[in-house]
Amino acid sequence: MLLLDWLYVGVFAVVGLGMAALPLAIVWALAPRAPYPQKRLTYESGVVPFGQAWAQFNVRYYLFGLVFVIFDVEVIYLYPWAIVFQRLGKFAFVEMLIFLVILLLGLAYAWRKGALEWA
Amino acid sequence: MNWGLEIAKAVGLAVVMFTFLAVVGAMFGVLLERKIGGWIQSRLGPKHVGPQGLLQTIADTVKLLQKEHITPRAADVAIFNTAPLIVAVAGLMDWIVIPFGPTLIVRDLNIGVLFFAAMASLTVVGILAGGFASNNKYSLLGGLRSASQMISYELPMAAAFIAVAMQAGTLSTVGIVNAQAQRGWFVLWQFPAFVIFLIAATAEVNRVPFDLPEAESELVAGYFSEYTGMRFALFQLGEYAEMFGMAAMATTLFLGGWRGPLLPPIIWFLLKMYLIVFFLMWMRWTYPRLRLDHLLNLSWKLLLPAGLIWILITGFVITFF
Amino acid sequence: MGELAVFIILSAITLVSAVVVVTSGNIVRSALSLVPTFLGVTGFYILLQAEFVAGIQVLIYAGAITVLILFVIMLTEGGTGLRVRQINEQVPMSILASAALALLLISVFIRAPWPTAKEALPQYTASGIGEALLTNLVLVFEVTSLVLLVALMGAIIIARRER
Amino acid sequence: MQVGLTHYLVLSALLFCLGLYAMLSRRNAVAILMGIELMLNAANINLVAFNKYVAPTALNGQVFALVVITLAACEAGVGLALVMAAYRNLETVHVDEINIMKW
Repeated sequence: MLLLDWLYVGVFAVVGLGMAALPLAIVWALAPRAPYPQKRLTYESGVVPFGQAWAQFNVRYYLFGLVFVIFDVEVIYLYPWAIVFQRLGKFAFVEMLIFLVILLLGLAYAWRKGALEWA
Repeated sequence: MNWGLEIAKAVGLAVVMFTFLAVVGAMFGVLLERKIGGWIQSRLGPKHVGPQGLLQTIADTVKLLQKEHITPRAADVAIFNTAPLIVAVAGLMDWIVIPFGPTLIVRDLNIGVLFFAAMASLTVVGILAGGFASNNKYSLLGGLRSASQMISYELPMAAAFIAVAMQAGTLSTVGIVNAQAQRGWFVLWQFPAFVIFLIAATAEVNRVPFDLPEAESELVAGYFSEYTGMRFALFQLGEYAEMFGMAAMATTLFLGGWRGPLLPPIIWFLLKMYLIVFFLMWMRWTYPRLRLDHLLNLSWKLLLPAGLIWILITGFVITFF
Repeated sequence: MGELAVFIILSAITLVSAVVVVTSGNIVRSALSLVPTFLGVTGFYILLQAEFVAGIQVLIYAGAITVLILFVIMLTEGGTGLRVRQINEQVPMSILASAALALLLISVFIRAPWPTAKEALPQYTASGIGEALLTNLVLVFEVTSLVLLVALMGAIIIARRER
Repeated sequence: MQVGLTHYLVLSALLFCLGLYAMLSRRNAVAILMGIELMLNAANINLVAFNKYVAPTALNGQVFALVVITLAACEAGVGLALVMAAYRNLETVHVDEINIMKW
């Protein structure tokens, strides 16, 4: 049964890629191809592009990515707990309470240390 | 277990599902958006092509099919072409777990809701790839900003999923809808989770008031400023498929899926889904656009703590009552 | 018969994209080809009846860690460092070392008589993992949250400029 | 021919060695981190394979794999923080140029 479920997922992925690529193939076949240098310049609201494409170095993107990874990983333990905690009784809830309090501490730390500030 | 028959059935179902999504989701969705937008601003939406402008999006698609593909100079061609594919396929794969009726579901995965969240997180990779491959400063920055917005709103969405899974006791979407049959719709029991999910879903799909990365007043056109013709349409297809997917998931998780007194299940499901799609489109014309740091603060400092605390409250109520 | 075919397809996807990750000159291309590697490994988890681990693998690896790696690549090199040489001068030595390790491992794995159990794994393991985590593996559960907290604090201290 | 335990072990050995090759031969610190991720994935495949074929009574192998994924995420986070700090102070990400410890 499990293999059958995910067979559908695999087939959906392959057919999805095929059907998404189909219009691209049609365009590749039908559309005109007349590239001349000016047309292929990158669009910078009309101004002639200068310098390379390089984001000015700023660590805030990384900090948001980091806090996201840590809390996304915390979600791993919330999903199985959410399914079984009704059957397990009170101690499961207390265990998760400790788990969540520790992680809210992490969020408070990130908040106070300015990791969540965008400026 | 005849694998050949199963594969043939799967391919047939996939083709049917994707054409339904491409036609109803993207084409009709775009037209619906322009019509509703027009109606809200007391003007008429597209009217000239076909009766009441119904064929407008089909005309757009035919036009897109023969527009030229312009690849920017020194762009990474391989990634430049696969990025829209990733976004489109991730948007379309959400629909495997969405139940239109008691048996009208592609496959009722045992980890349905988790699969939906995983597919939503794959879109971020496609957006970053598209942003970087266009070799354009603005699309690179637009890709980074849009990706940081989407990952920030994935966590409150996951918190809403967990709160619903706690009350339903299962991750599979059909199980959640059946759980709502006995206990009443989760929009009543889990109203904060419903509000968090709607806000997070609007931000996940980059719709106003959260569409800052690709707004006109901002960085040119965000991560797809270098995409022309059909590749741009693929990005739009992925976004509209995901918007309808979010609306369908909100119906499944909170509004009792296909359950309803008289009408057949699928009519109820589509009715509720279009209600939420109308709400998402209505929000587009009524709310001003949030600045990026307000938008991120809203997610990290309000939605996520509220979601976690709501999980604790639900857990407390369920274990002790 | 079908399972072997799926196994071969999945291992082809995983190993080919892993080779691209390892040998590609363009750092962004090698970061993006991490995604098919992780999705191939997800396929193996499904074959091994670990559905929940497969879902988590897609959510965390293909969705969060790859995004973080792409963020860092774009913030540290962006468009400048791409033409720079990516491999150092230890290439022949490292090919030799990793090929020798591979041969050694494979020869051991093929010859060793692995004890295979008779019982079968339950089809859906998500609730089983939940019970295992919350009943007899509670210490693992709580210590992991401490590890997450410490990792978060450490990474923030390292990455942020001291104002 | 059923897919047995040896198939998975051979596959994860190959994936492990690819990760090892990346760690040994790449100059860019981020590429080395990617090699580490490949090696961790290879270990995960072994854990889940042993759980199915050798000890299917308890799900310890899969829980172990989840913990490995968690630690891999923490390791990637902290490792990339080091890369960012190195880039900020030394303006380079290539490990062979980071040699100020050498006198």
